[in-house]
Amino acid sequence: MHHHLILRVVAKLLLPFILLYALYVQWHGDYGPGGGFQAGVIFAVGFILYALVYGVDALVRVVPRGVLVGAMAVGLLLYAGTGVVSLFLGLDYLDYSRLAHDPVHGQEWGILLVELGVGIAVAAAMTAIFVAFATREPDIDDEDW
Amino acid sequence: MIPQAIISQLPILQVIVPLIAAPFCALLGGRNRAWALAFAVSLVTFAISAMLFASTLDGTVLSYQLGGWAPPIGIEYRVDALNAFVLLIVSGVGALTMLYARESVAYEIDERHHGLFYSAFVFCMTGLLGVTITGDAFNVFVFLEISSLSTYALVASGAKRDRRALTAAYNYLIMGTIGATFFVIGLGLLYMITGTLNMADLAHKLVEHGDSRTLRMGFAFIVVGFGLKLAMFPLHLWLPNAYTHAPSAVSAFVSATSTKVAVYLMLRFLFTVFGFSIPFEVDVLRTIVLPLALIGILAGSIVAVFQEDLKRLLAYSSISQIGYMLVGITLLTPGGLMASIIHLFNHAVAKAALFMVAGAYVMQAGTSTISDLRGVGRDMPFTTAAFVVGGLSLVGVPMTVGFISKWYLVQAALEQGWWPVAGLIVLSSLVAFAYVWRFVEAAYMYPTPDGVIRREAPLTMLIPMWIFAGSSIFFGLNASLTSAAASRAASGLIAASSLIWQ
Amino acid sequence: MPETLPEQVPNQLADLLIFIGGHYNYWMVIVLMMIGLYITISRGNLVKKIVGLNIFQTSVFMLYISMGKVAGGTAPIITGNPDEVYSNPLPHVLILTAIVVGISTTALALALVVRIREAFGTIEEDEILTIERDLEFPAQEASK
Amino acid sequence: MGIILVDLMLFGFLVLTALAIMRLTNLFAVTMLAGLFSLLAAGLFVTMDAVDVAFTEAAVGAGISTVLMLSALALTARNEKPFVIVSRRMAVPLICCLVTGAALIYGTLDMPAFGDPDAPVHTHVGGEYITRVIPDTGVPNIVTAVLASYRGYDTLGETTVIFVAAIAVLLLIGFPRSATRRRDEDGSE
Amino acid sequence: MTMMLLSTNSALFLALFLPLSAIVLLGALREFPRARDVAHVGTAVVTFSLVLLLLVRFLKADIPNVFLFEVMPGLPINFSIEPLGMVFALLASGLWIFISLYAVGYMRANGEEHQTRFAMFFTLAVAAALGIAFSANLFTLFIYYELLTLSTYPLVAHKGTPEARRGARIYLSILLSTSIGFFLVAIIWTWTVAGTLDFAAGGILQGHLDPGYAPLLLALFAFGIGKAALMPFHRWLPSAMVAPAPVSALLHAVAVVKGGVFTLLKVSVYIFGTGFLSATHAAVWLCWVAAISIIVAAVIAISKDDLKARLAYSTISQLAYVTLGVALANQMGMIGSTMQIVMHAMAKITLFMCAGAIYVAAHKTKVSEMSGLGRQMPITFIAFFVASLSIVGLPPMGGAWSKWFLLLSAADANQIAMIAVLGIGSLLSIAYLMPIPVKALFGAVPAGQAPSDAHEPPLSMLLPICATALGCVLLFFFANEIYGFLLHVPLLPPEGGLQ
Repeated sequence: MHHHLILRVVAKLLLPFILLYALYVQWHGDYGPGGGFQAGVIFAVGFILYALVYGVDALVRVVPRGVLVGAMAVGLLLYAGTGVVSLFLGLDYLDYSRLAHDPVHGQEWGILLVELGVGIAVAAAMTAIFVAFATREPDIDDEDW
Repeated sequence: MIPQAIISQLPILQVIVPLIAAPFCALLGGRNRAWALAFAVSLVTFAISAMLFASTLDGTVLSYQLGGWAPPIGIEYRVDALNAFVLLIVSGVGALTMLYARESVAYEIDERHHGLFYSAFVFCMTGLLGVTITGDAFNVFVFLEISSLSTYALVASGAKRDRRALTAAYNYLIMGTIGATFFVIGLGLLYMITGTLNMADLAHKLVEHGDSRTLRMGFAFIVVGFGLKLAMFPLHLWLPNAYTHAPSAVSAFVSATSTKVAVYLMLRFLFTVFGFSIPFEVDVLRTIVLPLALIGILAGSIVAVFQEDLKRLLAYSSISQIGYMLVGITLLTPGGLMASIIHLFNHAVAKAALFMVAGAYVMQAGTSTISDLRGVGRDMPFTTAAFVVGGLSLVGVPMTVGFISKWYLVQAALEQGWWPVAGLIVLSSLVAFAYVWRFVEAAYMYPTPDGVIRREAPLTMLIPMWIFAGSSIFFGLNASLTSAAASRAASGLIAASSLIWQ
Repeated sequence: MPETLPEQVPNQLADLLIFIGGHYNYWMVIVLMMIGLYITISRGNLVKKIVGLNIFQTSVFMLYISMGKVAGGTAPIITGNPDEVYSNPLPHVLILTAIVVGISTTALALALVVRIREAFGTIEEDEILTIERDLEFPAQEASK
Repeated sequence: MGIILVDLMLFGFLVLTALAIMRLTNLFAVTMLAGLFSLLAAGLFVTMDAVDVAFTEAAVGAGISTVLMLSALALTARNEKPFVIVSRRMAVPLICCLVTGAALIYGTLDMPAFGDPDAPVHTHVGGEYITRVIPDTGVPNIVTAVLASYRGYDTLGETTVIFVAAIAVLLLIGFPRSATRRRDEDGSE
Repeated sequence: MTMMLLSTNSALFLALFLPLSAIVLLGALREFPRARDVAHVGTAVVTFSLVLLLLVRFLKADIPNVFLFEVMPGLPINFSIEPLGMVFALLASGLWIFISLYAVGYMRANGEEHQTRFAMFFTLAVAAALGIAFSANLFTLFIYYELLTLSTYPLVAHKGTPEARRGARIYLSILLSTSIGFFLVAIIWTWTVAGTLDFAAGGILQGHLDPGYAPLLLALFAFGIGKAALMPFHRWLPSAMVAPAPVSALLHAVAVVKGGVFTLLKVSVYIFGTGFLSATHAAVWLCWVAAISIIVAAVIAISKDDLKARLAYSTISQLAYVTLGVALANQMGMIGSTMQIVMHAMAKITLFMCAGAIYVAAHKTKVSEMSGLGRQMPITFIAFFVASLSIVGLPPMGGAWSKWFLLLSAADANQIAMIAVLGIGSLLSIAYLMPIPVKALFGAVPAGQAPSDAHEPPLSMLLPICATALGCVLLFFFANEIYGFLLHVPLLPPEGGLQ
């Protein structure tokens, strides 16, 4: 993988923009197309691009498997936990009305939080799935290819 | 004793407790930690469903609005006698198989996989509970997929023992996904003509809508979709391999719960959602589902007689037992429905016990092939005795819960004057006896092969299997609780539909 | 009313055209669905089956999205213009969920295929079946 | 009319792509065409105002799904075995599909027309979301609001599904193959 | 005397559950064969005395009622006593004493394995028979009926050889398939039609069942109660001949076939009602089926050389007498049938114990090999002779009376053909039974066969044989008491209709 110089440079240049775009999609989901899921996928694509260019091992060094599983769990629990917070606020599950001083703002906050949860979970899960495939050694003869 | 605030939140806690615990199982890893958490959570879940069951037994219907949005805008959880009963079955089987899983999984799964395995296990339970409790048709799909995806993974993790688990899981995945997609198509058609996804609202709107070709096809697709999930003959092809090659604890759990939940969904949609407002529904049930169910009953039993592998034998028997439930449904009488619901319980309890026994053999004798298990009754007396009890319940011998359900079923068929159906049910019981007895005879009446040493299963496996076997007997002797629950559920279903039944 | 009779034929034709115009896109979707389903159940290659399943599911998504469309509507993002007609957002939400479920299924299926390839050395259904049959009846294998 | 033409063209391409996928045996090409299929579908979604869905379909179908497919192909095989025409293998699936398709077309006959603003879909729950989303939540993207709030529980389920998928994939292929096997391979080299 | 303090209900409860709890005791005494055997016989004695106590109370019109619990709404597990059940219970528990004593001797003399398992299931089988006797409704009876089937399976398959397994498999499959396939359907049908399954005087079906369906329902019962061994569902009985002799005695005399015909009797008296049966002529066809069974089974018996097989077919033939009595559907028929159950039980248990004794002492199973054997073991063969006479129906043996009442019944019912059948049946029974003891006692040892050194069996086997042989004679003299007792069987509904 060391001979694709242009690829490496371009990738390095693109990577921040991809991640930035992912963040934009994440936070702008309230106003335009996009949201946690799309952002998560784009974020994962960023990682995958990194892995394709620099090798999976490099990616695993940056985000080890344990971290990925942890991040997945954090994302999911952020979502589920928001609901639990509503329970403790005396409301039904996932009712965001009391997350802020008035119900409408509470909804906005709630949506933001759960979208963030989705984003983290999806980005981590997609990356984890990709890593699982990519680190599996091919058990395939060259003639097959 | 328990604050009212918690009581009113029970429906959501039922699902959310295992859902939140499952990721922690994945993080904990290591054998005992993940197991301990999973077991603890399953006990809590069982306690919750017991409370739900107790509070709905008198006919109360609990409604819970997720996100505080009133249905049909938001998603609703709706618990009545029927699904509280199913919840109780799912969580009860879940808790006991979790106890059983400790030794069995330690034997059948690599230790480094345990965290993920138990996580998937708890997710599977979460999905089934979520499907059962929800009152929103699309939410059914989402949670169905949670349970299905985790089931595929669980089945595939039997590959350590036999690589055929992989292909079994793959085929299950393909058929299961097609089934789920059919359901989505059917639901789409319903949505198109009603504009709602809430089951109660759907029922209401469908009555307003009247008959149409779109509705008919929506019905057909949903039935086929659930038919795939519940392994209705001839859509059962995924089942035998999946149950045979899955790890034992998974076989026990999945066989006892997932097809039952699919049967529940079938009931829910047939009665609550469609409610027999169009004659097409009755026609389909009577002319297509009933014959298929009858063929399934007989074919499943007969094929089971010729199986060499105990787990595969049990799997084919499941296909046949599912047929009984379907027959009970197609009778469209309170008696028939009651028979179906009791049989659902009976089969869950008996099959869980039987698959647990098979798993104990796999662990202690290293095989589930019948001919290799000769004389096992003397080496593992308690395990094998549990098999005898579960097997007799499957046959429907008196003093087992299987007898109760067959009694109601035959009675319901006779009330309708369906003599041939009653005859077939009885006949297939006899075939069931043949396959059960084939193993019992091998276990007791043949000498142990030379050089085979088998020890009795450990206590953590014996206890759950005997709780199931014991409840097979207990509820066979005293059917008042199950009868009451089933009759309450059946009358609820009939009342919700526009079936006119004298 | 005999006067109206001659006009009925063009009326029927117009109705038919309107009907076709209002339904053709369901039919196209159905054609796509069936191609997907056919690939899934007829092909023996395990990867191809998954692709077929994807096509099948994607076509179902189109069915849902078709329902949500309102003639002359725009994307369901509030613009502030009170006269704006929006397409129905609910099918979009459902399909977003369904897409995620779809990719999850695909990922799992592919992982299974990878394992199957490692365990059986092939991803063709008929070859796997042969191997499994030999496992089931070892005697026949010996006699071969 | 113009929109119908675009629609028809997209559908035409979609059908062609699907048929090509059916015919081709090179799995690499199949994967690429599957990506193309998703892109076309995304285009179709845009014409039907489903921008969020289109975005997702493009990202997932053409992006992640293709990457995963390619990674899987790297571990399995590049070509499909040529399709052998066996009547048994042909007939049953074909009949199944024809029956299913016919049933669906039968079902469409009573459907509300495409784009009909008076269809029940628009008059019942769907329409209600549009009117109350701003007062309820203040979020202009109705899809986001429905997704994360009104039907937020479905989305929790969706997140769980993807979590389960990741868990499942890790369970299946997340760990290196057994050490013994690797040792065998090392020994043979 | 402490027993007198028991309330009647407790006595009934104990009679039902003492044997069941004794099973646990027997299992616990696995390592102590002597104590186990004592416990086995002891249980039999205690149970019999409990039943006797119940008889005494019953004669004082003290009728117990034990209600356990309700399995399904309207279907309780419920026990009571009525004259027929009393007779059967006395029979089963009384003969159990002899057979348990005999079994101990037989199992030891033969060095059989798994003696504890044997004793446990043996006790279970008798407990089930008592349950059948005391059931207060058809549902309870059915449960015990199935329990009896299942509990005797390990006994039949006791030897564990391939042929024992095969025989036991046939035994089990026929009994279960008839009971589930027909009997259960008949019960559910009855329940659906009548709304109750309680045994009631005069029957419960009258007025509920369309008389046109009565023959069909009766057929379901008659063939469903496979233990009654009505042709063509008799195959299980010869198949069960692989079992050890005490088990055969249990099957033929104490519990199984007797349980079958007793059930049939009870169904005809308390479910259909004798009046309903005779008025609708629903049972006429059954007379002919029974007649065919009597003749055909007897003819087959003549052709069998294996002693136990011959006895088995003899049982089929003799029990068809009971069915015939049921089918004649009058009071004499009922009385004759019940007596036939008692008389046949006493005689058949003797015959089987003799067969077992011959096997233990001389290892002979073929009739043709027994010529002259009577000189080595005279007591056994004299007992055999006495019992044979009773089966044939010659005075001064008990069997004479049952045949007599059945003849009266056939005459009552104007079934002249049946009188002929009864006569032919008896003649045939002379042909298949009498040659055995006669040749053994007076015949020559066949040429080419080494004179055997056989001698009488051990005392624990010989004593029961003598006792039951004596019983055959005694029954002749006490028949009047039984007759008087059986007149109490209520055939008509009580005044004021059904309760």
